Amino acid sequence: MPDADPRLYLLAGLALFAIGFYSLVVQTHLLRRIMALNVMGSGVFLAFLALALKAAAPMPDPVPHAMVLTGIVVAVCATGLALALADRVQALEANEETPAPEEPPSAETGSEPEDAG
Amino acid sequence: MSGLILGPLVAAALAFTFPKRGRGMAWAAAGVVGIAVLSLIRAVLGGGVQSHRVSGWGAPLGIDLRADGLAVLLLALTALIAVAVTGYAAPYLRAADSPEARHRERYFWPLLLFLWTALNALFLSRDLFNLYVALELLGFAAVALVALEGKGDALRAALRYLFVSLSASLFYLLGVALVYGQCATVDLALVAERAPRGPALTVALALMTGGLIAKAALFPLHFWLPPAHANAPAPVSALLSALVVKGAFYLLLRLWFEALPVFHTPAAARLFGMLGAAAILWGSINALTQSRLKLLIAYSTVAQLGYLFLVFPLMTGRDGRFGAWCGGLLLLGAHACAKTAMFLVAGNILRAAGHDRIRELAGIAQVLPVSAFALGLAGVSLVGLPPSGGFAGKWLLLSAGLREGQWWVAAVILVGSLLAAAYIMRVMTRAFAPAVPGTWVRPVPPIMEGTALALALVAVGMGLAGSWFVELLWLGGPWP
Amino acid sequence: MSFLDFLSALLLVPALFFFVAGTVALLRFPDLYSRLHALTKADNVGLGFAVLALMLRAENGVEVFKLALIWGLVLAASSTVCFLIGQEAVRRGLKPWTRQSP
Amino acid sequence: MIPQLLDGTLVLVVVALAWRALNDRDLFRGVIEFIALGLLLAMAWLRLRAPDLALAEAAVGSGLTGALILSALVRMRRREQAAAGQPAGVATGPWAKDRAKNFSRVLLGALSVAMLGTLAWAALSLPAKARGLTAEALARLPDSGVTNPVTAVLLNFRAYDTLLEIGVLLLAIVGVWALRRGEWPAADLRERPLLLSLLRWVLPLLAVGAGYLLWIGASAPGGAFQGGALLAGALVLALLSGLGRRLLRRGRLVRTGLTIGVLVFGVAGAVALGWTGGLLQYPTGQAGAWILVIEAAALVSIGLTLGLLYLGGRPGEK
Repeated sequence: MPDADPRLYLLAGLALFAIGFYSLVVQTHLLRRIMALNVMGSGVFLAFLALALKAAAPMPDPVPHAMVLTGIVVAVCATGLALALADRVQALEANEETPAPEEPPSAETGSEPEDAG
Repeated sequence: MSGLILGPLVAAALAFTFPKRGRGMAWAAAGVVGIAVLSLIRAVLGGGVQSHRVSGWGAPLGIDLRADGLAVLLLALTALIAVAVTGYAAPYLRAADSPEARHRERYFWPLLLFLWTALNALFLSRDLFNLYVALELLGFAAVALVALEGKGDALRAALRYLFVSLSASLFYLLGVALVYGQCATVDLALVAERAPRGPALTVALALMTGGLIAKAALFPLHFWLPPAHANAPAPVSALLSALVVKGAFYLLLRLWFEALPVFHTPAAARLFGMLGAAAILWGSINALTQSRLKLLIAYSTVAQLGYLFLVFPLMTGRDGRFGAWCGGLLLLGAHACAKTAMFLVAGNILRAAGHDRIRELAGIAQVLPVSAFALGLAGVSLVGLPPSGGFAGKWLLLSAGLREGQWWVAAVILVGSLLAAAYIMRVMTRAFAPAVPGTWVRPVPPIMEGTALALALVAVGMGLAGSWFVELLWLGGPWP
Repeated sequence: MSFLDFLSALLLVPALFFFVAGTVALLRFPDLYSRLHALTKADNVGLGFAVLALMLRAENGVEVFKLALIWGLVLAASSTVCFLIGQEAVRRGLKPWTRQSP
Repeated sequence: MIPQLLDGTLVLVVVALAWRALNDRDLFRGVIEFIALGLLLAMAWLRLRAPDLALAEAAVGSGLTGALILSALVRMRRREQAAAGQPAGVATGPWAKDRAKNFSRVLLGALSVAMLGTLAWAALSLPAKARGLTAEALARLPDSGVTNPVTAVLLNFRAYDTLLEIGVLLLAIVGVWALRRGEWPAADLRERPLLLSLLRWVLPLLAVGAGYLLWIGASAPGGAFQGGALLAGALVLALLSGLGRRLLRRGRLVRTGLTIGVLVFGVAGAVALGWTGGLLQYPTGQAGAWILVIEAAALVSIGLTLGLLYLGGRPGEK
């Protein structure tokens, strides 16, 4: 199978970036916004790899490949951190609206059994 | 140079593995970094710009590190402030022996060390992609430190900060992709050699600049800064205002004056200047109307960041070039020290009074004389009274503006200084009012007052060391 | 085209048929249980044919082994997941569809 | 003709799915579409001749990220229901409070389209045949200690990036642990005999697979990240089924596992500095061995970090 046209994937990457940015600003649900950041990131990665394919003699440029691998790992770290933070914020807002909190705030920061180790 | 990265990074990992040794690890890292910075300063002053090829390959395939005057200055500033914060944070975090306090202390040290690693990596790297990784390291550490406060406002501010920081990084990264597509390298110096003016690099620079402006909180993308800086724990606020936003500004300097100087046109420079002027006015006016001390200080940061961007319009000509560069960076250093001192004082006041409402600050000068003195000295530098570093920096900017015939810069600096004097006086008049009995509850350990005073003294004394700055900044700067 | 290539292409026809059947069933079947049935049975048979077709084109024995391993893992995983989903559905009291139900 | 058709369809579906995933009224469906998007992106990476990334994307970008978001969704839904019928207020983010919605939507839509146009204009102006660094990388490949160019870039030419990246991974877990306590999925294996017998087979197989990916990464697609992702998958399975509980009670052991990547990488960098005078500059002829040691330590840390991210907080029983 012949190589893909890099420009097609380049444009798709830019489209993902724009869609992600729009949704990040417009959407209000925290999960949607976190997914939007991921889509923006995927757009950048598509652009990187499409550019790598342009230098495809005899093989695609490995340097952007390594960069994107780094980027994917950074993105999943960002997602994990953002989800933990979003979860705390949402728990806070849920508790503010109900008189009986689901878990007392002190439980969040209680001592841990692993402390002994 | 390597010790600057490996020292704090390994210390961060160890501080996480052995939570009870966190503070010790921070001091160990401070020792390693201190020695490394001092020897680097000696090497640069003696032998000029130092560079290092990581893994031995060299650009474009490998990553280069480079320490010129600017980088060394910021590394030294970072070390100074990080050491002060380390000294301050230990008693600050031990305020109460509650589970919350233990939890906070346990995670503070590794996060602080990660922040330090990221800043050092940022100041040393010459590689646009490597800088992206350093930026993410910096952003994550900063956000996690803000969230460490654990209260609702801090968590919301941290989340907003994270969203801004992550999307800004992605804008930056897309710019890097375009640069790579055009120049087949991400090394700053090689990009400068291979950069044709054209749509690709114009848009790439716009993307990277947009992202970095958001990270540097330049007006109008400053909206995330006041809540994040005001709600973080005091030592964290100090680090964020003094160093983290400056990291993004530093990268902007590298981009505009080293990698892609061909794009530094008068129009682009004027845009930066206008945004900077707007930031000064907007930030100062907002600082005047705040009711909480930490918010006032945070808005003052928005204003003070504006001054830094005045460097861009002043660098267009030949005459004022070096003066503007030195002025901007001297101001950066003085602001970093003064602002750290102010946030640390705010932390002391919070500790002693349990709040930081400006209206009810009467009597600080009696209860915390050292802190009040530090606040006053830091204010002197922020307003720009001689002989402070703030004065020297503003003076250099002003005279560069006059030499270049850009009178509006002089006007903006004067108005900004008057407004700064107004908001500082607002706090100081309350501070020196007679104390209301019963408002001051808890004592403050002397080291927490001492570190604030020491930094305020550095900020004021920086004006006297101006020639040393100028000598250092000349090395490897953007002039032929 | 060699005989093996031809045979391999021929095997792809039933593979495609079973995948399409499985997908159509997933979209058209009335309830969870019958959809599970379609997904785990038809698709696994389709995958089996595809794996066989690829085995004929493999360059060495190791590759044949890896392909077999893939099929085995997918079979094991999908039957376990099918069981877990079905169990959870039963626990929640989901009634299987019959001709009489509305 | 057929390849173009395939590429065109793939690209169109990717873009449409991205839009749907972020703007679907039903959030749950949006998350599922997001996961599907990740799988399609893995196919796109294959079409762009990046099998290393297809592996990483399928495991990390789609699989793990999807699992993270899905479990967060379940948690948030449960809380919304507990907050008794005020889902609208709960589901909003910090900026949502007072926004002139429609006007800003149109404005931002126009802005995004303009941005897309500008980006496309800039991107299409790039030279059609890029220089890239392929030639340089291939020329240095024999000295790099491995034969897979991507691994050579990651662990030799640009090893410093990877050192910082391992730092980012550790920082992420420190940040998450500082934020909240993780929630244990309530699973009882005794009621699910089939799952238990599957895990008995699959978990060791995944661990072996991770080692295999690490080993093969020197010469073919694979490496510490792909292997780590597989290990993380195994860990998530173990956590979901409750098997990982005993391991996670040993706090210091877990923390050591999380940090060993940074420690070994950092110490290797320092030792190399003393040996050759260059940070992370491996002694001549020994690069392959150094890379293998660093990758093995990184594999453990990556697997543990990514797997524990799934827990959403620090371990510790209530």
